[in-house]
Amino acid sequence: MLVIALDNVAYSYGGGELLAGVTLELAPGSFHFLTGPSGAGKTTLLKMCFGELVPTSGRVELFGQRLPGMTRDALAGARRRIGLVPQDARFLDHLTVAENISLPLTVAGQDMRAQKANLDELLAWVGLTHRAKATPPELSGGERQRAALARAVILSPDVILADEPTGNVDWEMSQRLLRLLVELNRMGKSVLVASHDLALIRAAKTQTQVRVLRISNRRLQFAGADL
Amino acid sequence: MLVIALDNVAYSYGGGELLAGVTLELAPGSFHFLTGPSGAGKTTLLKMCFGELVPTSGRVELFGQRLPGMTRDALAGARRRIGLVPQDARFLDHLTVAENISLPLTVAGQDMRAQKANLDELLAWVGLTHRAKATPPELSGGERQRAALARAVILSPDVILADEPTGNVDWEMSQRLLRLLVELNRMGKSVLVASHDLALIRAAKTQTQVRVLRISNRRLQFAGADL
Amino acid sequence: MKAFLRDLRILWRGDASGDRVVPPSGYTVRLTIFSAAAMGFLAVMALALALSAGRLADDWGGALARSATLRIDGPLDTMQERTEAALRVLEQTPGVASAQALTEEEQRALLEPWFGPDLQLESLPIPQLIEIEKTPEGFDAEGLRLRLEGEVPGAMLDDHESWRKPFLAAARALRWLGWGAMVLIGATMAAIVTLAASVSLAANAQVISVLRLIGARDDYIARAFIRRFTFRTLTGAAVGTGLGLIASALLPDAPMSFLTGIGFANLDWLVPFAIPPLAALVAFAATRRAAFRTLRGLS
Amino acid sequence: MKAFLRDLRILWRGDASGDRVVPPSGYTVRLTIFSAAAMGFLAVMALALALSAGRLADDWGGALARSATLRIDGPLDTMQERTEAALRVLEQTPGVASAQALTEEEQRALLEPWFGPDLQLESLPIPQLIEIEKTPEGFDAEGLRLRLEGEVPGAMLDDHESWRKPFLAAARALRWLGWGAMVLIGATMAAIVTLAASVSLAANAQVISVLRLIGARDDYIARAFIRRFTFRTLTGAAVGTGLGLIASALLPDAPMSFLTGIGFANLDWLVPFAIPPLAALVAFAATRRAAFRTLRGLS
Ligand SMILES: Nc1ncnc2c1ncn2[C@@H]1O[C@H](COP(=O)(O)OP(=O)(O)OP(=O)(O)O)[C@@H](O)[C@H]1O
Ligand SMILES: Nc1ncnc2c1ncn2[C@@H]1O[C@H](COP(=O)(O)OP(=O)(O)OP(=O)(O)O)[C@@H](O)[C@H]1O
Ligand SMILES: [Mg+2]
Ligand SMILES: [Mg+2]
Repeated sequence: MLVIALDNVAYSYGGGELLAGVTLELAPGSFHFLTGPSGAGKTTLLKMCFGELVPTSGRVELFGQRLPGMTRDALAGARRRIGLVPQDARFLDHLTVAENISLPLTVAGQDMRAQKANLDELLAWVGLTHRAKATPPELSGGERQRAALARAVILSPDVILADEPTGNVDWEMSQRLLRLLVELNRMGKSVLVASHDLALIRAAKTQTQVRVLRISNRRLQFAGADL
Repeated sequence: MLVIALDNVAYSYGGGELLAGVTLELAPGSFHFLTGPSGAGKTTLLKMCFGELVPTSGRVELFGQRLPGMTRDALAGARRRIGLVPQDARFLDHLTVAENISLPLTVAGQDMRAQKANLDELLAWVGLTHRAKATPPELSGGERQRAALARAVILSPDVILADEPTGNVDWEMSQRLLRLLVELNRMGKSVLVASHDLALIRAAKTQTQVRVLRISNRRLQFAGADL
Repeated sequence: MKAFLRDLRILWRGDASGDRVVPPSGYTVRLTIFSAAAMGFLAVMALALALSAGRLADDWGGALARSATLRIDGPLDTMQERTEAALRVLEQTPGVASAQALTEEEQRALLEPWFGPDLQLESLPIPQLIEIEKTPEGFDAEGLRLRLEGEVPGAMLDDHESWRKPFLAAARALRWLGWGAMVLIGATMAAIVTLAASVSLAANAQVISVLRLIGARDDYIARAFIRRFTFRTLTGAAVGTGLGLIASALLPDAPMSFLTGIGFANLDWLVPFAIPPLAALVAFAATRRAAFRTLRGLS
Repeated sequence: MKAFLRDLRILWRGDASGDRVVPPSGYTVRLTIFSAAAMGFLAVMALALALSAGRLADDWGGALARSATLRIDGPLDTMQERTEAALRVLEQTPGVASAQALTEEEQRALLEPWFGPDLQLESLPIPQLIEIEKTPEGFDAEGLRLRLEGEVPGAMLDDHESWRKPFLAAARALRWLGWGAMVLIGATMAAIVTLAASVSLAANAQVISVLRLIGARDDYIARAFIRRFTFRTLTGAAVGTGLGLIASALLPDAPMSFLTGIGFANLDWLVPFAIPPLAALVAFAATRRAAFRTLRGLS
């Protein structure tokens, strides 16, 4: 079964059409990159996959449920199975970084102590162990991105949607984050990463089977092997 | 005369020292890149150059004035001569993109109509002409960064401090933004860009004389030719 | 008992995790608590005014309205006879609960301010006064007047209407003022709490979007705000009411027949204790509405 | 004239560019305007209460306190003589402005409720009453009493103290209540405006940081907030005061000697017009403090 499916979707913010005839199927265990120039609509596409934006036409299905027919609670439930790393991640500034990262556990009503080992491992992976007790406003740009990635994956979601997760980190760190995503992908999770970092995409190709999508001229296309 | 000078500066956010013995002199017409791993203190260093953070020890001079001795108004005046592109740029969300970019003119009490041509040219350069009437929340990640850069340079400041200005834009656009900075640098402005994008730095080296600084082990060093 | 206390504590603390996710927003807390306290205080004052005025109006509208006076003039020797005739008439009049001729002592007490204590009533042609108490239904003053005119010469009925009316109007105006102020204060508090909740929700738009991002349900988010504002209002109103009660106990007392003193009498003291729970209820409803409206708006 | 109007308009509009940079923050606007209006309304009500109670207290504390009554008892034949003796004594007493024996008509009018209109006073041993008016300083009641005891047998001085006092106390309590409510309302408004301004400033932390980033001076930022809140409060308070005046004009009137009616009399109508400017002043000061404190805090 598909985890997320977009079928002949179009989107417009009110002016002209931004995206048209977009069809995208995320199967379990797939790994996609999404590229395209700034302003092409990458973030918009990801928001539709998250149920945050409803397409102007076409259909979106999350875990087999049609989006416009879902109740608010069903949507909240579906979102708990999707880990989103937003381009401009926001946190609860009055909680620590560790609390923010484990917030999805809190909201899902899971026992925090049982997940302690999980949290510690994740913090170590994204290199935030020494910042665990800081608050989000005290993080550097790259640290925020890493915290957002950690928060997105802590509930072990079925899909990971990441919007420029390496925009603010150096090359070594971006390789580290990539390895985390590849690891999760190998566990059967579906991954979709929007990025303009061609070097990162090339590196990913050496590690796992990756498909590269590109938005150009309002359409979604598979990028050739030249990437 | 130096526009910004840091002399044997140290900084600590309360825990251990983040930066120590940092000396940096920005002369008019200089072009510096600042690199270093995520969390090294690049943003912190830029904030000291902007007078937003006061060093724990050492001295900072903006346009020949010592920082801790400056009045709030003098600091505000100095800031009008510095164009800062923050890593996570914020805008006035109730104004349009064009109004936000020309906000420094408004606050400095300059006649808007006289600067209209200037604004239009700048909008075209950063590729935001078609988004001029949008509000900042309607911008994509890359568009925000470009708007922030345009806002930083509209007052034609003596120094431009840019914190990861190309973190969210594709390769072509980052080349465009680099050319804008090089152009301004040729006009005699001092430029300091924090970035982890090595390809960008290499491209800059082909266009103008650039010095690359690296924070490593709490110290500021000149990077070797290997970059 | 222990279980009861534990349940109460859970109700009070609610869902601890839900409470933690909403930041302790400093200014709106103070805003809410302070305005609830101020409104609670003013409500006690208005209530004191309304209840005192109500007592006043009751006195004048009630006790006085249920009594009347009959004066019998005439030469000394006919007085006894006329008084008895009048009492007989009154006995037969429907709506008269009792009628009693004033004794000499009583008449003398009435006249003392003018004549001094040594007045010898027997030797004087002063009229005889008869106190009438009405039944709740009252009697037909005009009919009685006509009948007395025919049967008892020199009888004059005074049912207190003329001088009671303006007193009654004044007391009723005061009571209106008091209750009107109460309503206004309640509305003000509801509005301020609504607005404070809205401000808090708007200020926490980021919190809400973060919570939605990680799949929190709307009522999980709303509950955290609602609980907080309800308890803040309860606290504030309780403090304000307490201060108001202290203040009204300190008010100078004027124990008089026609102005029973401003403040609470007897069981009236219990009425203000309804203010904090009522305020909390208002806050609960107001915050609920504000929360769900804001959440829908932010969608 | 034209220049004056233009200047006024500039003051009102202030620096247009400065106003534009602060977002039109919906909820705090409504919060400020609404609470200013509610407080304005309540202030008018409290003022009405305080001023009416003040008039009452003046009446009882003033007119009644400046008069006294002297009653002269005794056999009919000594009355004339004793009255004259009393008047002589009174003439010599410092603090007595005038003293006048009541005429027969006046005495009859006083007694009418008890004796009816046909009373023949001449034939009765009723006491003579003398109305005394005091000078503002008043007289020494004890000294006068002693002297009258010696010189005029049967003379009884009543300086209204005993029955005036509780009335006076009640009126003074009401007045206290009114002014106390006024002060409380003013404080509440100051607090609410301060808090609303603080909330607005806190909610606009991003605006402030953006403005600082581009080199705006603190007073440029502060002015935009101050101007806005001052005018909002002025508007709200004006509306509330207007409604309050309408409401108090509609209050039922009770024109009585001892309860002059709740509401404004004569020039009192002008007093409430001070409420909106005062409220604006309070808002100006409160917002100024809040703005500069917040700006320093955000450094
Ligand atoms: N809420 C909105 N209202 C109107 N227009 C919007 C809105 N959000 C985005 N846009 C516009 O839609 C276009 C696509 O935006 P989107 O954020 O999807 O781009 P993107 O591909 O993610 O770009 P980037 O790489 O710069 O992040 C942009 O031109 C943007 O200005
Ligand atoms: N306000 C603060 N309080 C405490 N620690 C802070 C604060 N701001 C930053 N730090 C810490 O100081 C270190 C340096 O931060 P800085 O933002 O200067 O890094 P950076 O070099 O810009 O990193 P990046 O490339 O990720 O943006 C980080 O570890 C960060 O967590
Ligand atoms: Mg994007
Ligand atoms: Mg940084």
